[in-house]
This record gives sequence, structure tokens and C-alpha cells, in this order.
Amino acid sequence: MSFDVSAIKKDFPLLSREENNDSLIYLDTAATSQKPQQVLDVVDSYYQEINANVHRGAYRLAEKATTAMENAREKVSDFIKSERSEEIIFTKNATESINLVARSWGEANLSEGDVVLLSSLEHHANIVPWHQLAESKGIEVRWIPLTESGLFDLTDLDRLLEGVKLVAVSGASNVLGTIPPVRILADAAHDVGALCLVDASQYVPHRPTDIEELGCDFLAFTGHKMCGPTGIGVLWGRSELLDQMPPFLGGGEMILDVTQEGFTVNTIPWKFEAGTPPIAEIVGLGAAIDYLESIGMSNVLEHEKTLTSYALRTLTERLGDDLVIHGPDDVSVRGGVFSMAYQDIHPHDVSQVLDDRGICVRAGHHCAKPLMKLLGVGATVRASLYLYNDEADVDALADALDATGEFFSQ
Amino acid sequence: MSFDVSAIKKDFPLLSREENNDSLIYLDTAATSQKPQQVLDVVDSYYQEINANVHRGAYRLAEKATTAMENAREKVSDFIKSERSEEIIFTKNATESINLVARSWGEANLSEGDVVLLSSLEHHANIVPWHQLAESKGIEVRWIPLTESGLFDLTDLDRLLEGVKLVAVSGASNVLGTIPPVRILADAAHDVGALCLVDASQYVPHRPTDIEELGCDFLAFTGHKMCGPTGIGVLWGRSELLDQMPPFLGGGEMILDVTQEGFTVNTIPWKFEAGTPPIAEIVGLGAAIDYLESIGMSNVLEHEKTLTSYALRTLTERLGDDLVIHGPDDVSVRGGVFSMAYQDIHPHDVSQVLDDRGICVRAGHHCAKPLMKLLGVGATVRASLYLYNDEADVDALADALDATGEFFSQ
Amino acid sequence: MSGLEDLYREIILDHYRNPRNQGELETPPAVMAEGFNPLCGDEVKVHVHVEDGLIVDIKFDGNGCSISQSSASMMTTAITGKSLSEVEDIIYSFKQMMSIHEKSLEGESETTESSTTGLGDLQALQGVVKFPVRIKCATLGWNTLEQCFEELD
Amino acid sequence: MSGLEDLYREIILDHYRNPRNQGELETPPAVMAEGFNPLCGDEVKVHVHVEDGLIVDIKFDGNGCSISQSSASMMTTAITGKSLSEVEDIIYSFKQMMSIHEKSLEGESETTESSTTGLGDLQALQGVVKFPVRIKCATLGWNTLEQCFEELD
Ligand SMILES: Cc1ncc(COP(=O)(O)O)c(C=O)c1O
Ligand SMILES: Cc1ncc(COP(=O)(O)O)c(C=O)c1O
Repeated sequence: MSFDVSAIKKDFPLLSREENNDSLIYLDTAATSQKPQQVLDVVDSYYQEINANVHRGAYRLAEKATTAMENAREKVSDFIKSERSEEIIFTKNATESINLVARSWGEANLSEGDVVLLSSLEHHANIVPWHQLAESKGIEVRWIPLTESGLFDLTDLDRLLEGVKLVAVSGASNVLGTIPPVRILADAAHDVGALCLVDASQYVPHRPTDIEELGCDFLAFTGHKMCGPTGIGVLWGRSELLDQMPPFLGGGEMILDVTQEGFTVNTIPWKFEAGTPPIAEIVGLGAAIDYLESIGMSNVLEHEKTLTSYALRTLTERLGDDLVIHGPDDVSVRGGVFSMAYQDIHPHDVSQVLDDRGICVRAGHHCAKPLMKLLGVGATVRASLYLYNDEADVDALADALDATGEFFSQ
Repeated sequence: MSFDVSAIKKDFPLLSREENNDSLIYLDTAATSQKPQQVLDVVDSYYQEINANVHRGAYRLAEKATTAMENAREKVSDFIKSERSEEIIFTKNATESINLVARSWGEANLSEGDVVLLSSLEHHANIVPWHQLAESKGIEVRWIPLTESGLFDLTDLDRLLEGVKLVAVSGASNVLGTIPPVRILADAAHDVGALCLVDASQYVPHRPTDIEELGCDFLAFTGHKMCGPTGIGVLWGRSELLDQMPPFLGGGEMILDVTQEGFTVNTIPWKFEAGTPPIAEIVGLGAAIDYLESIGMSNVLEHEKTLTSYALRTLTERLGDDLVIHGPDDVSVRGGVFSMAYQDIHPHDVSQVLDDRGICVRAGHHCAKPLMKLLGVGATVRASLYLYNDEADVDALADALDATGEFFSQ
Repeated sequence: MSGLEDLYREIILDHYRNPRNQGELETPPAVMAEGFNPLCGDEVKVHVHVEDGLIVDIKFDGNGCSISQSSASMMTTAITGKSLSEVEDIIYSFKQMMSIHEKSLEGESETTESSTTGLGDLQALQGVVKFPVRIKCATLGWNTLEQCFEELD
Repeated sequence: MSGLEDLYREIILDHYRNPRNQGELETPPAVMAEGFNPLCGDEVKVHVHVEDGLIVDIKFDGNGCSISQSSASMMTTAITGKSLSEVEDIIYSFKQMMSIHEKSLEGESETTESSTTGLGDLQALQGVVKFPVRIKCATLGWNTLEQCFEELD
């Protein structure tokens, strides 16, 4: 295979480090990804060579900084196949991106009784902003149910869509791995005159993204899960919508004019980018995209699919009934995220023993408490894969789970 | 003098670079500061050695990341003499910090006719959020006038304070250098039962900060102007106030519980920190504070005062009536920010010629259009000083202004 | 698994596998409180029957990790039959043992060794302070016990 | 000051110091439009009198940097007496000269050399493309002229 994981691992300083004489096995990309040296280098040289505040500076350094930032905007735009880079709004994380839609579009377009339709596997980032609108404006939040295997249950979709103004769903689940049928939901939303927002935090990092194929109107994602720095998120929106929306945060950059009496807003994207942007982080996200594209997103997807199959097979074969993996087992509708229950050992205890063997997995509710409640658990152990993981990592996970069982039954 | 600027300059890679065979003379710190290598190194090693998502991770790496972040919160807290680190809220920039107060405290506590009192020299970041509340809630925005020399005119303060619920003023002006009488205003605000917010974006980077001495209730500042990374801002607020305020952005981290029916909010500071925080940026801000403290903020202030005097004297002596420096000429009430008009040459043209000589100054309205209108100008040339500037930089500025005059009168 | 052995001492695992005083008591005469760690989902319910200033009976019930459940179990054995003021001393010593110094923020944990005497088996939980995220697990039952006492007032 | 000489060609400075066709025209018969660059505060007012498809007179007035003012001045001399369709060609060529390729995003500017012929003195403004923030200055008067033409329709 042309996909050389061992070469890729070398790009990531943290994965080449020795931790307690074992090298680190990082299986928590769903929380945040590791960063390749290439990205760190670009951020460093931004600071060392062209750091200046962007826009309006007439000196060359400021021009270079502006160019570097706007250049990254083009890269992000191309990466998700948007044709207009002004449709790319930089935020601090996916959470802010979704809040922006709720506060700007939502405040302006939703009123009492209007329905926002979510799915039952959403991350808190795509729940709480809508609960907040329920409190402030009396909108209704409604939930698409899941099937036993963690897929979307669309049998009642017509009824669910009554009164809906927005369908807001994950592009990929951070708990179950489920890849929801976004296109179907986006089309169904449009059929009833509603819009569709996709929380693509777990989608964009892992597969080729094409907003026209997805068919949605807003797309939110976050830099730190895709080899980029912390402190940078993205909202893509259709320009017809963004143009009409009122501004969100107020301050510098987002205005055309300010007087003592009032202000006039700038055009997109700057309308939504108040204050000094996370310039180095934007440049770093551009570098992350360069890195991912140098590998190729279809290759990343292919690799993850193969590894996901391997993991499902290996874990099931090796651990049998001791291990429950929540979510779908069909790799065509799931990504490499595994929420697990092992024997009746508490997830915290599992992750503690795994950590002792240099394996990083997450134990908890993964910011998806409504889903945890549906699954009837308080927490799960979650392992998640990325381009830098390989079969040896999966084997190590299986070994460690085995050892955990032994440790607690001694 | 124990303050060794040439050694300090060496810490800043961009200031040791050669640009067109001249070294760069950076006089635009009011827009953003340069970064010392020490800060870049800490950020790099964060990513290379302990990068993980914070909170809730039970593995050691996640614990280290959490400790690094919360450790930086302590540093920020100590730096402004707060006694409770939970009063430090991390945002993406000062603009978001001020918006947070406007949207959370403002939405909950202001109603039609209530007055927010600003000064006439505010940055758009401390104007537009209040204009937005004027639009949405019908509050009134009122303005403290300035004297001829750019100081606050408080003769009518009693009348100005009628109906005021919040006094929101800069700790230091990014255009005139003016240091407003914050303590007097904070006390006066409290006397009429109002609160006081200080936009300390140009204050905290340049002098020792003590929130109790300032006497304010909220303090906003931004990392990139104080040797820190982009993408990180701070809001300090009194915990009694923060505890009572409704949350701002909704998502992960800021909740205690989420169900399909609603959510309960976390305690401060996390209540106001939705989503993955700018972790590396927070750690970088901590490193910036370490750097500044290694030099000593009183030394920084002393150095800037001396250099400001030198600059005022040198520029006036060398350029005479050709140069107008807006703002106060008394170094006890001004910092090292000089907004200038030179002959009748347009600021853009001045900054272009200066840039050609490797001197970075800003030409424009500096995000303070209402002040520009008061000054009766469309734009100014602004030079601003920091710990890495020295007399030679000021001399080079004077030389370059001279040369600009010659160039345009040839 | 050297680091682990510090955390999961044999006696802790024993209480986890064979919890003592598991169950409920009738209220009244007992009082009851529920504790909850929203971050990891651990739950514990404590029923305690106090008569004439003595703990005459205590039961706990819960759902959570080995640390939260064994700590609650060990707590019940440590305080049964004790007077309220003795119990307060034990709570104090236990929390001292669990409290990490400022210094831990620099990466090292350090306990106040001096005050752990008199805790008996509970001293086995000392290893927890090396794993800061687990401290909340260890103290869950204890905070819930304190809530019970508030009911009494 | 090598880079600067590219931007501030002698003829540009000359138009800046001695602007041609400064002033106003009576409206009607002339039409007027105002242009504004909110980012730097530059302003320009253009009055143009068109008769039988010919520019019979044009005046400008404004407030701004050397580039915005000299570009407006040079524009007035370039189009006086020309037919509307000739003027449209000039506007097109000028904007082509000012337009930077995608490539400029990689740090290098590149103009479409081929189409700058026929611009005469205006070619002196070609150096502006090396200073991207100044392009808006150079095109301000031209955009304002186009606004005038919209008034005509
Ligand atoms: C006085 C003042 N307030 C607020 C800001 C806004 O800071 P930021 O752009 O980092 O939000 C600035 C700087 O741009 C400033 O100078
Ligand atoms: C599905 C999903 N949505 C949203 C988020 C929020 O991303 P962030 O914390 O960067 O805002 C995450 C990750 O935490 C996620 O997994």
C-alpha cells in the first residue's frame, strides 16, 4: 500500500516520543489530533518572519501577514470545495461556529414554536446553543431517534419535519462513529423550506469534503482535530445567507464605519470576524490542509476504513463477549471511533490501566450526555483512529484490554 | 541602566532579521507585539510533548495538558493581582471579552433607557458591542468628552453619570496614548450604583496591573499585544458578578449536565469557556507573562516612559511645525503611542516611505473612527513603542520623516 | 504496572470487588443524600443513621469506578460506631490526604503526610493524589456523607 | 529608495502636486458620484458631463493619498473628449493592469502586461500592483466614474 503510516508517524513529534520507555499510542484523535512538525514549522516561521496585524497596514510586513491569512482562507475554501472564499468565516472553534449560526441566523429567523431538528447523537456543541434559543425565544428542539445499531431512524421523518426551520446534525458521530445520511436530511429540510447545518467536526478531518455533495447550508468544523492548531474553527455558509444575517460579535474588522450614533457592517467574511483574528492559527490551519492534501484525503479515508475493519474484527475476535462496541458495525456507515464497554469495569479504570501501557483513550460522556442516556451508560471508553494509527496500535489496544481484565480479576 | 534593550531585541527573531539589508524597526506594537523566541519555544514544546484535549481525560497526557492550561490561568491571575484564578476567563481576543460582558451581563441587566458611558477615545471593540445593545434593547450610549490635549474632560461628570449602569473605558488609548483616570471613574461609577469595565488591551502589556488599584469590575485584554500568541484574550471579572451572569456561548465544557430537555451550567471560569479552549495559546500567554515578569513590569514601564519623553523631545525638536503629535505631551498621563500628522502628506504615503526604510508604522483610523472625527482627520500615522524599542529606533523615525518630506517636495 | 499498583492497592480492589455495607436504610430514622460527579457520571447514595451523636448504621449504594466505590465502602467501615466529632476528624484527615498542594500545579503532587495517621485502611487511597483526575472519585462518597450531616442539622 | 520609485513615478507625483481638472461641474447637465474607501478614509467626487456619447467635461475633487488623487487626476486627462465606448476600453485596460493574479497570493504580483498598451501616462500607475493595499487607492476614482455612468442610464 502506498500509504506509509510509519513515515507519517515520524512527522508527529509526540508520536515519536518515548513515554515511560514505551512509545505513545495515541487513540484520542476524536478529542484532538496530534500535530505534524510541518504545521509547527509554518506557525513558527509566521511568528519569526511575518508577524504583524492584518488588514489596513500599509507596510510590507502587514501585507505579508494579510496575504498569509487570506491565502489560508482560500485553502480552506478549496478543501471543502466552496467556490467563494468569502464564505469561509474563521472562529475560535466549532462550538463558536455553531453559536454564530444560532445567535445570528437563529435570532433573526426563528420565533416561538419554530422547530430545530437535531439527532440523538449530537455533541453538546450542537445542542446547548439550541437549548439557549429555546430559553430565550421559545423555539422547540426535536430529536431524530436512533436505531438499535446507532444509525438514524428516519421512518417518521415526515412527521419529525413538521414546523422545522433548521435541521442540525453531525457529519460524523464523535461517540459511535456513525456517518449520518446528511444528503437525505439536507434535501428533506429544503423540501419543507428549512435549512441544514452540519457539524462536521469529525467529518472534515477524515474524508474528502464537498459541500455541494453534502447539500447543506452551513458547515462547522474545528482546526485542532485536523492536524491544525488549537484556537481556530471554521464556519462555512452560503453567501446568500451570510449576506442577510446580522453580525454576531461587534468590534474592529467587522465594520465599515462607526460613529457615536451607530455603525455599518462590513461585507462577508469580515462581518463575522470581530477583533484581531487568530492569525497564526489560521496560517497553521492552512499548513494542516497542505499536509493533509499532500497525503490525499481519499487515501486518509481509505486507510481509516481498512483500519476500522481491522479494529472491529480484531477487538471482537480477541475479546469476545467481554467487549461491547456501541454503534454500527458496517464500515460503510461508520468512521474509526469506538465507544466501548469492557466487562463491568468502569471506563475510568479501563483508561487508567491503558494509560499505564502508554495508550491514550478517553473515558467519559464525550460531551454527548443525551446519547449516553439513550445508551443507558454513564460513560464509555472511547478509542479513535487517524492517519497516524496502524494495526500495531489496534493490537496494543486489544492486548491492553486483555490485561485490564486480568488486573481487575486477580 | 539595567534595562538592556539590545539583549531584549535579540529575543525577538523578527527584530533580528534583515529586511532589505536594513534591520526592521518595528513601531506598531499598538496593533500587535512581536513575540520572543521563549514564547515560541514553549508553544512548540506544548505541541511536541503534551498536546491533548483538556479536562476529563484520565490519561497522563491529558492531565499534563490540563495542568499546563490551568497553570497559565494562575499566572494570568497573579499578573493582574487577582486573588481568584477562577475569575480569569479565556476568550479569543479582547473584542470577545467585551462582547461577553455586553451579551451576558448586558442582556441580563440592561433595559431600555439604561445608559452605558464610554469615552470619546474608545476602540471599536468597546463601542460596537454597546451600539448592538442600543439596537437590540434600546439602551443609550453616552460619551465622555476629551480636552484639547486628549485627556478626559470630567467637568460634567455628575450629569454624564445620570442613568448610567456601566462605565466602559480604555485603560490606555491606542491612538493618543492617553492614560485615563480609571480609578476616579470606577469610584464614580460605584457611587451611582454602576459597574466599571476597563478595556486594558493597551494597559496590561505596558505597566504593572493591579485590579484592586484600578477599582474596576471587569478587565479585558488580549494576548497578542503582550508578547503572546494570537487567538487568546482574557476577561477578568469579579466572581460575584460572573457567578450571577448567564452563560454566553453554549457547548462542551460550560455545562454540568445536558439532557434532551435542557442543560445546567458549570461554575466559573468554565461556564464562559464553551468548546475546546485555545489551549496552546493559553500556554503561550503564560509563557509571555513569564517573559515579561523576568524583565519586570515596572522596568518595562520605566523604560517606556523614558523613551516616550525622548521621542516627544526628539520628534518635536527635529521636525518642528511640520509634525503634529495628537494627544497629551505629559508622560505621566500618556504611554508610548504617537498619532501624527506630517506636513500635509497623507498618512498612507508617509507610512509607505517609512516602510521603504524598514520602519513599520500604521496609517489609518486605528479602529477609533469616532475619535478620528473629533480630531478632524481621516487617518493618522501612528508609531508605538514597546520594551524592544530604543532611542535609535526613534532617531530612525525622525530621519525617515525628514526624508519623507524631502521625497514629496522634490 | 508500577504506577498502577500505587493507585489500585490490594485493599482498594478488595473493597471494590466486595463492597462493605452496601444497601439502604429506612428514612427516617436514617438520613440520605445523593452525590454525583457530573464530569464522569459517578453516583453514590449514602444512608446514615445517627443516634445520640453516634453513627449506629451506614449504608451506601452507587455506580462508578473502583476508586469512588471502594472509597465509599472503606468510609462506611471506618466510621461505623464512631461519634460525630470523631467522624469529623476522620473526614478532615482524609480530605487533607486528598488535597494536593499548589506545587502539584508544577507537575508534582505532594501530600500532607503528617495528618494521614489514624486513617487506617483509608491510607491505601493515598496513591490517588498522584492521579489528580481521580481525586474527585475518591472524595465523592465523603462529600455525600457531609451532605447527610447537613440534613441532620 | 528603489521600491518607492516604482510606486511614486515622477508623473504621479506631478499629478498629485498639480492636480488637473480639479473642481466641480453643474449638475445637470453633468452627473456626480462620490467614492469612499472606508478602510483608509480616502474620498473622491467625480463630476462628468456627457453629450452625444462624448465626455465633454470632467472634474474631480477629493481628499486622500497621492495615489488616489493622482490616479483620479490622470483619469480625467485620459478620458476627456473620448467617446463612452473608448472610455470603457480604457477603464477595462486600467482595471486589468490593476488586477493581480491569483499568484499574488503566493507573494508575487503579476500584471497582465499585454493589455496595458494604450493607457499612456496611466501606465505609470503599474507600479501600484506591487503594493496590494494601494490598489484600492488607485482604483477609487475609476469606480466613482463608473458610478457616474450608472447615473446616466
Ligand atoms: C484599546 C484597544 N481595545 C481593544 C482592542 C482589540 O483587541 P483584539 O483585536 O485583540 O480583540 C485593541 C487592539 O486592536 C485596542 O487597541
Ligand atoms: C461532533 C463534534 N462537534 C463539535 C465538537 C466541538 O469542537 P470544539 O471543541 O473544537 O469547538 C466536537 C469536539 O469536541 C465534536 O466531536
